[in-house]
Amino acid sequence: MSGFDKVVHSYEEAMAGLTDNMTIIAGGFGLCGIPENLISEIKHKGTRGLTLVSNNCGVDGFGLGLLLPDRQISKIIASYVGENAEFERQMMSGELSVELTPQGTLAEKMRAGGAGIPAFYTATGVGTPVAEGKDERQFNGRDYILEEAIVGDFAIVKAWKADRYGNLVFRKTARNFNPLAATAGKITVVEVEEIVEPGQLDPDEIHTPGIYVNRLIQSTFEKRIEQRTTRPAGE
Amino acid sequence: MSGFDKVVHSYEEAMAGLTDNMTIIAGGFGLCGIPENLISEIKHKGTRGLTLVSNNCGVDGFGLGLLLPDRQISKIIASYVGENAEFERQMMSGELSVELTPQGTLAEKMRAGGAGIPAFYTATGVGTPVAEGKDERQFNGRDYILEEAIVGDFAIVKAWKADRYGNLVFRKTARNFNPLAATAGKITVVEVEEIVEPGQLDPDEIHTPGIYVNRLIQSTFEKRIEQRTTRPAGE
Amino acid sequence: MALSRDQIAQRVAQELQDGFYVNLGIGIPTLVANFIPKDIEVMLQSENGLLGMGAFPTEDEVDADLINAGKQTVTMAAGASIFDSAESFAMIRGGHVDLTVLGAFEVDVNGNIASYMIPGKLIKGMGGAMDLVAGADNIIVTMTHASKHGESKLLSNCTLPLTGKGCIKKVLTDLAFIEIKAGKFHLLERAPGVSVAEIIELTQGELVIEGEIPEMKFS
Amino acid sequence: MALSRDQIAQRVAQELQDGFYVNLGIGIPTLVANFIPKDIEVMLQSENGLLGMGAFPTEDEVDADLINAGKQTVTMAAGASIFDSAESFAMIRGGHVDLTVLGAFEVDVNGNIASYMIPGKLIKGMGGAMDLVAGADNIIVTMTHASKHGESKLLSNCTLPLTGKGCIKKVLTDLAFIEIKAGKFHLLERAPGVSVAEIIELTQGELVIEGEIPEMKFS
Repeated sequence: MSGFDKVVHSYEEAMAGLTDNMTIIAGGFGLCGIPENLISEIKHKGTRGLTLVSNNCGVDGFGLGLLLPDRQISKIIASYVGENAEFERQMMSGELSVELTPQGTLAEKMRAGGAGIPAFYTATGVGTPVAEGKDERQFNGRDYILEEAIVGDFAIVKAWKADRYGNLVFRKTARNFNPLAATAGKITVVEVEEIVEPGQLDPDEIHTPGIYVNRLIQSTFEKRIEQRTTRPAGE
Repeated sequence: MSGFDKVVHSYEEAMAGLTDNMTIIAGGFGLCGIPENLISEIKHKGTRGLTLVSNNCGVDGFGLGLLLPDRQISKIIASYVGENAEFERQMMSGELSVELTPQGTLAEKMRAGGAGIPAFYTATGVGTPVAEGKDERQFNGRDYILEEAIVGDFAIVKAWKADRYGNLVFRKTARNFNPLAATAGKITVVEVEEIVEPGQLDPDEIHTPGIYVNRLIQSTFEKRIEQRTTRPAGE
Repeated sequence: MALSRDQIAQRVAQELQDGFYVNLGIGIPTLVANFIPKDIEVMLQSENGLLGMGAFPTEDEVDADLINAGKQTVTMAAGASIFDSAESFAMIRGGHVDLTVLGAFEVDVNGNIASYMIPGKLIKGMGGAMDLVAGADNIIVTMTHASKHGESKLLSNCTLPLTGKGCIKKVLTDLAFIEIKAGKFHLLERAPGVSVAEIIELTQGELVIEGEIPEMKFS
Repeated sequence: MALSRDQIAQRVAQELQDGFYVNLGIGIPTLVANFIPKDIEVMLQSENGLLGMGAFPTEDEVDADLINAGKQTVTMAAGASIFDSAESFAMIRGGHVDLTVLGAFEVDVNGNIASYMIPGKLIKGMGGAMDLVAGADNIIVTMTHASKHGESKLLSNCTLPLTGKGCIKKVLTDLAFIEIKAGKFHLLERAPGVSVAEIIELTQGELVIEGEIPEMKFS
């Protein structure tokens, strides 16, 4: 088989090499576009002392929330948390360290990590608790703070379709942080709903080129909805 | 018509408001994906003292090279130039100021300009003439230089397809700097081969969201090839 | 009388212009979408990566892969586009969004805003709010003028941790529409039936009253 | 005898591994694509926004919208992807490319490289070369060992403006395959029929010769 074939056939293989105290960058927004099964595998492995980088931390019993009961996460870098009781308990008791990061800064830190940009300036957070301890500097008369890139030992990503070479296509708002996470892992593991042969995806429509992807696994997803909101039919 | 309809019907309208001494960011790599007709309109307008930001500067008599004979460009920020004789003459004589910028840094400067990032660090250019006068700083034991964002008074862009709202799709390597230029213009003008109605482009396949586009015009393109290189059929 | 949540949203909607790209925060700002004037079009940006948010889906249309920043299921309008979170905040931080509407706990005369944290009580995080207030030129903050206990939320100095510094110019409360400039609040409009005296009473930061203050109009 | 351009390319191709993403510069590096061993696959990255560059097109296949970084018309291989220039250099700068091959005017014992400018003579610009040398861990520089006038291009200090500082570890010339470490050149292989003495003669920077130096092998 080609050296570009990224497909693995078990979750054990997908997360091989993950050890205690590593940093994991995870795609997903709320429960949308999260790598459900890769998270379950981490729970199953029982890896501990993890630093998690993710916009949110799941809910009780689903998504990254699964890693809370066994206290596998020691630190989380996120923009919005606390959608679950166990998270709040661990945060308040100091068992879990939380580094709140503005959502746009978090996305840009991941992109920078993947793109070889060690740091960038942003106006986001100037004059707020986020600016504490960070370099401040003016450009064109406005204040900005310096934010550093994030790189993960692993990145865990959920895509819609992929070819065997790891070229990825995302679906609707399940894209969110996934393409950024994909670039920023030393080992990037992707789970998808469908794997096709190289050449079957239009090169113009690939969201993440396979060069960022190390391992690829096909699976099924529960896709739990946090806020099912509907309008009556016929309106 | 909707306030989101970006379509204009003449090149005069497309480049209205461009005046002497403005900065223009242009998409294109070599002669591939260049906004041919917008450049011709600038020649026709006779606007002078322009600062051009573009990876290259066309060739004699085509692309941005068209703006050289009447000395409309006073400064160019580019990564690779001198594919034409008139350019070299003006550069050597000092009529034309040239700021050579590494290609990746140039692309990132445009992206940063559009993304509200005033400056970023990169290892590109450390210890070279590019680093002169720039802040240097270490991250994780490696040296980096600080590069500032670029914003243009105008950005001129060539896309393949667009809907009336300015959502853009690019074709093959004619994409290059175009999506970045599109984000970094105070006024972004785009010329395309085909305009469709909103809703006809798949939202997942749009390369540049219409929020970055101010004016849109449909046209035809010569698409001159710089290095026509072929292999015999049947090989 | 104080405005209802819907009336606050309705007054904000009067600030919309045809062709505006708008980001609406969670809570009252979300309601603004229900009051977009019929004769104009606006496009709603959802910071999780959607420009051109449509109505909520019918039961049949529900798609777990299509949500808004409040994690609600939504649909896409014609001309919508999808992008990743870095691109979404490039739009926001780069100042490409025409109007941002968001809630707050406190605003002060220097345009500071506190909206994301009450130490010891509420520490869920700022989400995209810090990027939104830093990136936008045109922001309207919606909130009640005072707490349930009658404590003003329009202060001379914010007491809670800031979401952004010096970035708020317009505040719409249940009592008043207020502009912030040169370190002072300026009363622009009052809610129907609410007196200037009531507003002064519930505004802790310096409030400038110039001339006759008109009532808000709802058509 | 000194290697031909094709032989230099052929020797470089021996360094390719199955599954490598490779960026080949203009000139001799481009020729490497002609010598990829049959039993492995590599993907060629072209910094204008293409990963998975294919063969040159037939006359019928020529597409003005599909070129490589040398502005030549090309095709796409199965599994290719297209992206913008910022993404392309994110790949390069972020160290995702496995091997970069590019030409140079001079290289020195400290791993410095000069390849883009000869003051007063050639000022066409660095294109993507500065990003490539700064971003890659694994770089092979290909060039002739000395100028036509017999002046060494392997120096103790580069004399021309640098493209990158301390980033080159391997150089393949028409005479020798050389590694750079700890401020010295180390001779790894010599071209068939070229003596160590000839190489020493044409290498201005300090050159370490350890043990028997094997000839390059071409199968």
